[in-house]
Amino acid sequence: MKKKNYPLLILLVTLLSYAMLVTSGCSSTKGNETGEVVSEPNNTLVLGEMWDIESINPINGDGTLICEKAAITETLVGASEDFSLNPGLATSWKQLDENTWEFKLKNNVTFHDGSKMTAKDVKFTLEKVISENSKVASMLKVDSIEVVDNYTLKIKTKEINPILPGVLHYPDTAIISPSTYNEKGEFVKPVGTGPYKFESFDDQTRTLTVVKNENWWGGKVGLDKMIIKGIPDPNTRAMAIENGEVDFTVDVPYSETDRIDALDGINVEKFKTPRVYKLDLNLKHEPLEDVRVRQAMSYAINRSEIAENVLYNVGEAAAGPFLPTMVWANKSLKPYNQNLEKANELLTAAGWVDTDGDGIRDKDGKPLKLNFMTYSARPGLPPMAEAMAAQLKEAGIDVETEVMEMGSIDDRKEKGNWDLYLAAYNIAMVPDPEYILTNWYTTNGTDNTPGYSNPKVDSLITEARKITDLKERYKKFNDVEAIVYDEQPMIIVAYYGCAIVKKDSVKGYVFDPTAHDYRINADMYLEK
Amino acid sequence: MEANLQKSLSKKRYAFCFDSTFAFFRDRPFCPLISPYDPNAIDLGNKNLSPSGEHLLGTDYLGRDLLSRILIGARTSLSIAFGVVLISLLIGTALGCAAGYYGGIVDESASRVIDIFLSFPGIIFALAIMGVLGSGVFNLIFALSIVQWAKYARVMRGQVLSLKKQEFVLSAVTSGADDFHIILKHIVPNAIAPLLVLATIDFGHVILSIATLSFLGIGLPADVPEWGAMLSAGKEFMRTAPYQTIFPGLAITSFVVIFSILGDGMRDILDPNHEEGEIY
Amino acid sequence: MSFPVLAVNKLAMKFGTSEVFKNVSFSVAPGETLGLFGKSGSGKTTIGRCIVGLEKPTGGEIRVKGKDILGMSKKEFRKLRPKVQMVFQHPETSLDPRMKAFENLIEPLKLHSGLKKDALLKRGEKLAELTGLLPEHLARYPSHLSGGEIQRIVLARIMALSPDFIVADEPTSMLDVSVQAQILRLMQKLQRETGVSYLLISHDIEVLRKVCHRIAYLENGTITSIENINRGINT
Amino acid sequence: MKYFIKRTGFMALTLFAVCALTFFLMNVIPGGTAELILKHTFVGLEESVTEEQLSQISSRYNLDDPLYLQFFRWIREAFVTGDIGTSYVFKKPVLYLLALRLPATIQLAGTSMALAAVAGVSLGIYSALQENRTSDHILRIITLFGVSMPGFWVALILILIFSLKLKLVPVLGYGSLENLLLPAAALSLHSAAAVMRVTRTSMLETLGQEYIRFAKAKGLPIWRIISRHAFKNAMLPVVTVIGFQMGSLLGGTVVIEKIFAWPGIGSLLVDSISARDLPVVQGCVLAIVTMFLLVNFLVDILYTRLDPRIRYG
Repeated sequence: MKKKNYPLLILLVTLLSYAMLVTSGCSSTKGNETGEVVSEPNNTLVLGEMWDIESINPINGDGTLICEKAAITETLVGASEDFSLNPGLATSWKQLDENTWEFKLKNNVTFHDGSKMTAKDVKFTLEKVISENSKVASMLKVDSIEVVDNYTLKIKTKEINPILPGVLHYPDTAIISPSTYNEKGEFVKPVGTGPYKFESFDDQTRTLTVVKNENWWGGKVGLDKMIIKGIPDPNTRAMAIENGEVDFTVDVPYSETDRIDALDGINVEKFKTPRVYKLDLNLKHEPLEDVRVRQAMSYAINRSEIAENVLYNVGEAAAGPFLPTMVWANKSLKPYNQNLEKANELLTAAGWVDTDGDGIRDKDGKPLKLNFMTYSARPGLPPMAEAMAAQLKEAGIDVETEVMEMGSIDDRKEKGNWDLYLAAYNIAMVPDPEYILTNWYTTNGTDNTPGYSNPKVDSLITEARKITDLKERYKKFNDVEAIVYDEQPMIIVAYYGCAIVKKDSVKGYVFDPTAHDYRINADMYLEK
Repeated sequence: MEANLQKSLSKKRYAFCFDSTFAFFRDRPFCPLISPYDPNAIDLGNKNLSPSGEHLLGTDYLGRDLLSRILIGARTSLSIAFGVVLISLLIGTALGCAAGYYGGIVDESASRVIDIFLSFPGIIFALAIMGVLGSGVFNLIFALSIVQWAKYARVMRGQVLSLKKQEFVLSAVTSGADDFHIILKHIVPNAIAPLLVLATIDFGHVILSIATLSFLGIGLPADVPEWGAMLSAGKEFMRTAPYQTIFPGLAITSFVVIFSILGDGMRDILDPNHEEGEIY
Repeated sequence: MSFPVLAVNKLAMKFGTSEVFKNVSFSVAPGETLGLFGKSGSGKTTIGRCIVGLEKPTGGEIRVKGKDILGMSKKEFRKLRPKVQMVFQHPETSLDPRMKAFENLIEPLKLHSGLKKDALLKRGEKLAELTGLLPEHLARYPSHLSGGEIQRIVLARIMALSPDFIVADEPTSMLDVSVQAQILRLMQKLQRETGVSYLLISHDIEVLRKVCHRIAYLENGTITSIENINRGINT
Repeated sequence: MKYFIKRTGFMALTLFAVCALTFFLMNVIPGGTAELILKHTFVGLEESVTEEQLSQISSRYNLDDPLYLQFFRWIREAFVTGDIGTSYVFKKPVLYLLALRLPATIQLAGTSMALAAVAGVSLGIYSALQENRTSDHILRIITLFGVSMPGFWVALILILIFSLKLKLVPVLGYGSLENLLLPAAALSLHSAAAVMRVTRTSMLETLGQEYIRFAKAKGLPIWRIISRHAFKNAMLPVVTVIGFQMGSLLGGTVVIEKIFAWPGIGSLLVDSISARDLPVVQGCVLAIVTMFLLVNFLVDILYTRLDPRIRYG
């Protein structure tokens, strides 16, 4: 009798044991999950970070996380709110001659491993970064680094490089102890000088835990512990903070900011970050060659409506490439206001008139039709592209939007068969205008996607490079800004915003506009 | 009596499904009746509205009428699904025919390829392909066809294997017809019925796959009115405007249901020996 | 003397290790009907199929009008093919169910004659007449025809190719007795009019005795004897 | 025995073919692999890259070699040292990453499968017993919708209801039973419906057979008939469908894991695809296909166990 039921038995037993295995597996791994945080000491902050934590190696692309968000490491050079440089781990620096810089270091800084930070460690860090991070290497242009004494360092560059101190504000150049690596030269864990020290990194859930550095040179540290979880989906971040699963996060969906702010116990603050939404125009294509068409397009776009309804005020209508709060920005520029009459005038003057009454302008029988590409990695872009297309259509310009993968966009750019490209560019990778203006507006600049070329701009920028006096230098750059504002080879649409979402119990947070996304400051603490 | 009634009822069910699909397809004369809006007209002042008399299903994050977009989304989904099913049907028929008809090494190698394509979850592979090619209608059709055709090839091969032993095929052989003539005139017309049934049911699956890929952000870009992409864009507003999540999902579900029923009906018509009640 | 229409010499067939038949030899003269008798499963059908080229024997030779068809190139064989035809046992699958009877009938004509539409129709009607088919049969789908009607269409279709030799594999075994006789008579009539030869395969000795000039007995995979029936060959 | 060897051979062949297919498809990217790796991993999407960086990356990952060479190197490494590459993004061996993520996926897929099997089989039997009564009709309509609803949609609705409105379970997290509930439910719905449908049909067929009617006529209680006679015979098609469902389940994990931020292979795959982390994509596809093949292998074995008439080879 029993034998007959035997296959059934196997099946049931397998299923049951499976279910048991699974559930027991669950309970045994319990504890690394955020819901359990209640049992942690009260002064622990759970941070919902906006990118997945891919690796924790500070010098090779993850500096932003380790330095700015986890506050494990610190840079030689700091920056204040208006992006002017101020001392970090270095107390002062000066340019000895065209290619030589001298840096003086703080003498009271210790690494998390207990050793003192000296010029030798700085040299070690910078050389390591230069060898492993070609991006930084190409910005630093370092020829050699010389340790003068324990707290003095001489850096020789290959060519004149006025932005060198600015580059040393870049998080990937943050100073690490040699004990970050083992004897074989393999990366172990980030050992820095910051207010928090590395405690653990869970490779499976990609959660980074840092604890208070009792011996921080800067004084008291607000939190005992910080648990940083990568939550790349904005919507999930919103749900997480709403459900109380994280204490601090950024960039919930822009549309949700006001609603979440209104919730009890949660507040949302909107800031501008050094990044702009910019529309590249392909100047090699017929209608866009004409400066009048470009200006007309700029007049056709309603920047404030976009900032309000697409970005939900996480961001702001923009005039030039730089935030008005930046010390070097040309503050006399104002955003183009939507002015369809003016757009009409300019387009008509350029010969684009709607002759067949289909709502689309044409010239010599050809309609004014443009393609418009963008990508989806930044949530503001696709809806912004759609809204802009609708606004341009009102001015009689037919625009077809395409949301594409980065690879296909690069491909199209290379082949030249594109008209408009909307992207969000960082404008203060390095806190100095030279980097951006050179890349964007000089003939053959690395990010000069439109193919813009103006000898006046080129010469202004070359002149400015040689000027060490900041005021004089910035003046030249202001002139550049004014020219490109007039010629609109790229339409700067809006400043990129950042929404900081935190529980009311999180106190002492200060937003740092120079940070690449946001920066955790040592003073931050939790109130019971 | 009762059986008759049931039969006519089920006929009506299929007819209804067919009509409604068709109605979705001819959006131009049909849509304006229900919704007077341009599915792409952006109205930022009226974004994220709840359903009302004016916008029956509300509006989306750019103030576009959701109903109009869902209706036009049907056309996107259906055209892509049609492309995918057609291409897989063509490839599957061709390869299945070749394998079944020629046998030997052709069959051996074709069958291996078919087995391989059937032996892993297709969506995974489509995902990988889409990730490489980037989103877009043609890429999507390509990626899904690659993972869909094998099913058809297998069914076709089976059909051909049994057909080629049938005497009317043999007598075509002895009367000197070439392979091409035999396959085209005798084999395919007689073998195609179960494939058409499969294709109809597949329509629903393909629509699901399209939506899934778009939802993951690698199928169709958010600006294309497609259900998965709409759902993906709408999930951001899940708490404030759940309609943007719920309605596109309902649209997908109902289409898949419709095609299952249609496929079932086709089976009843084309393959009367099949047992009923598989779908519902 | 001219060559026999068909000469089979030491034909053998193996499936795997099991031998279906071996050492099968016979020949058929022009205008002759040779009966092939054997029990079911004795390999008669396979012999028939080998002759029309649907299967490849594992040994021996088959000569059609003196030419060895097994050693032929595909191209040569294709030319010869219309001359050797076959009638199958099951009428219900002998015609393409998705084509009307008439389309089935004229298919070989379309393939070989290169006739224009009108001529094709005329020739088709003539063939139908020859095999005693009515116009109303021709407009129907095979599923709406009786077995006897189908076998007539099959014969008409074959006659379109004016073959020298027809293998008839149990052409009447699935038919009613009265219809059986009609078909057999038709076959005889066609033989008289065109001089075609038959290899008539059957397990029914009565049928064979009615129409054959000679009967070959297939037993245990080989031809054990060939019996002469007294009947003049009608050329 | 011969069957097992053949089967293993076929599995190896399939894996090889899948590897080759993914490898070559992954490498026909417009824009150039090196550039994409740089943009996605090292410098940021919108930043420009220099020639110097490009050549550095190309030489680091041997991207200048012809594709077939790269592929053969990959295969050789995989066989000789068991090394299937290093992630560009995580800078860790792919095998290590897979080992980290695999338990989560197995846990999710396994629970869902168990859930689907238990719920599908029991509801299927119930529905068969209630044939043509109201509860049967309701169940069948639910099934029809169950197989037709997109999994990601179900997941979102479940989150909406249970996490956001009722606040019963956390939105994200991994490890505890309450974290597992929603994803497993969302993932298993489709399979449960499919299993139920097959169970019902096959149960009805079995119940209609002579010996069951005989047993009924003898007056045996219905549950005894089912457990003793009907169940076993009805199970064959059910087991097959469970095997097939494993494929759709594993496919489903991709989107479900992504929604629930579940640290499994599926979400790793999606992330790696968008970051163009080709070695990881390759590894994930390999892992998922292997799992699927193994499960089907097991199902076949179970099949022979259930039905002694079936013998392979």
